[in-house]
Amino acid sequence: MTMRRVAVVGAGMTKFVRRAQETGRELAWEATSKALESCEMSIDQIEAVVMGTGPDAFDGVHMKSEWLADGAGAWGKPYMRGYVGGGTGVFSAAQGWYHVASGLFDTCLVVCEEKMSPAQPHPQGAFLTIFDNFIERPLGPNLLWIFALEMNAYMQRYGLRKEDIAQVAVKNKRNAADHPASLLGDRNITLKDILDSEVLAWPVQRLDVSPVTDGAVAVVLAADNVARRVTPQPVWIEGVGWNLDSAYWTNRDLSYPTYVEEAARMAYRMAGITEPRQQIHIAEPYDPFDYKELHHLEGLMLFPKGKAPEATALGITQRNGDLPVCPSGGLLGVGNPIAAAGLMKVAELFWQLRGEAGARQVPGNPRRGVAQAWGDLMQVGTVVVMGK
Amino acid sequence: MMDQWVYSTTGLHEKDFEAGQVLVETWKGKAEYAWDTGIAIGRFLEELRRGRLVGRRCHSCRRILFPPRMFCELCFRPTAEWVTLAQTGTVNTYSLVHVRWDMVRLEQPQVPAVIAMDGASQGMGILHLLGEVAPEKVKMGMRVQAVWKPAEDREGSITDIRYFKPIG
Amino acid sequence: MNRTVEIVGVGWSGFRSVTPDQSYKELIFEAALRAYADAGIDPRRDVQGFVTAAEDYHEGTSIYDEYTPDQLGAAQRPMHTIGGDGLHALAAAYMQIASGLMDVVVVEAHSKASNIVSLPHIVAFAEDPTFERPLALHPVALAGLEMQELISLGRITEEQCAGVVVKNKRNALRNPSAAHGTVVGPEEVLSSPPLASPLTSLMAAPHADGALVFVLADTERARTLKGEPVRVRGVGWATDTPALDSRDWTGARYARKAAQMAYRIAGVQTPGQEIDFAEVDDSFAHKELLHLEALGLVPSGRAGEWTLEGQTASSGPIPVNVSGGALGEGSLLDATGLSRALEVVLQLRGQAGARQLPGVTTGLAFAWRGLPTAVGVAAVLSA
Amino acid sequence: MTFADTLEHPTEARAWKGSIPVWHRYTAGIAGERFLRALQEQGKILGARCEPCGVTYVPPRMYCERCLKPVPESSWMEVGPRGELVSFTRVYLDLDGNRLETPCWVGLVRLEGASGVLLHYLQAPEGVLLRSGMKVEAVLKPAGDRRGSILDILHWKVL
Repeated sequence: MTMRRVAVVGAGMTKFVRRAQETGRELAWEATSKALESCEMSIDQIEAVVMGTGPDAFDGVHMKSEWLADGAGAWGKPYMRGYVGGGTGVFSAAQGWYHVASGLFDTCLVVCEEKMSPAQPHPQGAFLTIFDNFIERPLGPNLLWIFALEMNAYMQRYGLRKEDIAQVAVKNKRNAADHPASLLGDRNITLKDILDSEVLAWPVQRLDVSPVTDGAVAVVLAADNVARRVTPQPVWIEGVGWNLDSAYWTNRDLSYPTYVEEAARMAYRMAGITEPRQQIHIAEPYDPFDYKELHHLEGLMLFPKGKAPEATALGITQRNGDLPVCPSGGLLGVGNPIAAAGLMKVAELFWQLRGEAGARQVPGNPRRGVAQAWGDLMQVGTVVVMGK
Repeated sequence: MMDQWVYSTTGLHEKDFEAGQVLVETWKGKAEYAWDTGIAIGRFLEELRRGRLVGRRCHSCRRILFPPRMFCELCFRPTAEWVTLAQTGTVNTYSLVHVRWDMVRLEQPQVPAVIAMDGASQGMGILHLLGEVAPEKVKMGMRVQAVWKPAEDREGSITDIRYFKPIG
Repeated sequence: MNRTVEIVGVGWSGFRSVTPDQSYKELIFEAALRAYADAGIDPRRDVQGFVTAAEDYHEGTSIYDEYTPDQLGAAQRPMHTIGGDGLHALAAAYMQIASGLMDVVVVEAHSKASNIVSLPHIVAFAEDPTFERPLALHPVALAGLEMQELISLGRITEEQCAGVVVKNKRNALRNPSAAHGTVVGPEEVLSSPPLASPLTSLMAAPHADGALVFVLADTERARTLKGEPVRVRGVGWATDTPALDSRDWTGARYARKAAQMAYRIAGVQTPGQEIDFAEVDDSFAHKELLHLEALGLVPSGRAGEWTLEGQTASSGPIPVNVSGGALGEGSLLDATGLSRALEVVLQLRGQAGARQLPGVTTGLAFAWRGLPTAVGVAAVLSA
Repeated sequence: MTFADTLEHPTEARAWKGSIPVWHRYTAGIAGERFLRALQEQGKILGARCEPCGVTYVPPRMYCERCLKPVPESSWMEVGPRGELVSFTRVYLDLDGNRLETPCWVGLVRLEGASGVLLHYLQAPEGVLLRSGMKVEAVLKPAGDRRGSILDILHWKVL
């Protein structure tokens, strides 16, 4: 059957900061009001709201989406929270898509918020309890462990060196210098800076990692008929995909994200993409750690397995390269307020495809992009394909 | 241009908090649980107390699943029987961890690893720590064996295995 | 172009005050196995999507989404969690099917409430950290305030609330799945230990453990399955505001809005006449009365009288919570709404055993998200 | 029974204990900070009014939840300290679920000038039957003891 066409018609965000004075509700409002303003819509014209937000242990509010509701413009409206860990931000756009595509709504506001700074004594404490409560938590694991274990498996499988990977951090932190919301953009950072940074959990070093961040992002979705009235430049959601692998992560091959590939296949099938490398002009893969961008580019089938580092070294993924990757600056540069960071990627595609990305604008009139996020225990892939 | 759709959010520094420049409330409420271990994990923990590692066999795909579960997630049917595994395995991947979760540096690096156990189906690993090995000597594919706490100290916990050490 | 959506299979396990014999995964697997057998499907082959409703602090796990797939047969499949009630998850599945993206979607929700040692702390943790939580009140205070205000306005009486408890706990005796059915008189309800005046302990639903799994399919696909389909004619969900200061304390705006949406989609114009029976949130006895009026099933201000007159009894013209409701079954945390919907499905299929209502064709399930929220979800189901 | 092997005796059942071991530090936010500073420094309770929607929020907000427009700081005004008791309850449990030795009264109060209600402790004099509509007043801590918290209000006092 033919599915209803759904477009992104507006986007807004907060500045990404290490510690916001704003409450989570206020952050949600700041992003929401900017998104509505960007497409000159009022909250009365919004029929439903989707909230994406990560672990309640960050903001420090149980059922935190309920608490965030008024800031997200959900007063008196249908309002629903989707949750797939770090994959939530991009998933929320997919969830907004199915709200509108179902025919129940003509418009849907998608808001993602994360305020990590309330968690004490360190926001990483929120990650202590992501592990299996019976047989992993007693070992005292922390978040770095699983990234380091996965990164090492990836490096080992393809014989990669740290410098092959660290160049991603350099690229993204430099790209982010042009992003007005960025927390960590740095035009002058070098490969040496990354490689000389403190070793946290080999092979992970401090500058391989995205920072703890507070922030929010919102986008406005509309059905075909409404979208064309709102803006002459709707950006269509052409494909959505998501996929969750087994929780038994220690039973899986960590060197390749099969769940990302499955999610991408779902989204590409819907978007009619058969040759991703040819048909996609910008990629915003999830980059909370530098190796993750490479891993995900391979999962998205934009480069063969183990070949994304080489493509990066050749400059293909630079903003002016053949396939610009994370022109926004990504999580490594703009910042990583978990769910909001994912939706930031969707917003970036919206701005890039409309030619509104300013100093970050990718040359050559890009027509289609893919945003992707990852989450849980090396487990979930979420993918949105957008085109004009 | 998109710049106008970025809200100029107010960023604070830690020193703003220390200097009392900003009002805060704190909450140290309890989030305490007592989770039912159930059938599979209950038995797994009990066997650890006895110094044994056990998995579950799926009669449909013939895999021996480890850690054990009462269902096969791929076949979606109950698993059929208990299988005692060897005490040895192979390091699938590892890390040398220098910081605690709150970024405080450790005196000695920890070496977490995913260890695929002998006697379970291929790739059926668990998370544990390596010990009695110099960090620079750790390698992928290294053969290791479980080092147990003394029987009288074991309490039916994954920490009844102190760590895995290289074989030989 | 919208497709219609059916519930083609249901399965559940537990509904006991404790379930020490099974882990949450095992409890869920059991419910799933039953639901798939009921629908006659293989989850690995026939299902395109899975949705779980869960909250991290109910599980004691950050990013609980991680642990959702295996016991449902959902590994390496499109699956996601909803931070909401099981009926929110049902609405999400409904949309995924209606959009044309998927034909068969599985919904799961569960409760291991018994495993939460510090539940009042967790509920308080949902309150505003600056303006509400510093008072360090047991959250039941909010229910007491709401009940008192309704009494002050002359909308309900304590005796009417006791009537709800008597009815629902008695109904639960005919529901073999209910954990908290009993025979109790109104005086015992009124004189049971107070929680937050005028609310007494028997007026608050106790908790239970349990898991529920529903299989949903588009109508065309449902025809090819062996199960007895129940049509999801409408779903509606709504949020009022998290703020205590500006919410509608006496009109349950969340219930009114959710019902309006569900009725609009279902084409229900006179709910009082078109809906044969209802399963309505009764986490606190007065909530059943408040909700019945907000849902348009009972004229405004009459729910208490109707209850005492027996109009909402199993034998009355608009039976409410024939299952026993949360007061009789036990509150299942995020799964509470699905347990309301389960009863509607069983009644519409004629599978409700000793409590089967004669000749029912349309039922309403309504869930409230619990303290301290003002959030509701409704579903209109028809045979 | 679903599984081939099950527990056979209650002694085989086991519960594994754990917690989520983080605590939290919350800012009051842009509007909350201003509200609490006024309470702390001037002993005033402020509200913020969205004129188009006709709603006065107490505590104030940056935004109106109905129209989602900013609530201008120029609309902030003093409300209370007197108000009307809208609802009340006596709470018998503490946060651990144990019975309080001295059950505690709380009240929802609509302060003069506010649209909605504010939750706080209620000082209920012995022998006075509480009812909705009673006049109450906010009692604040002495100026030197206030720290910029909602607890700078001690309680509602029935007049």
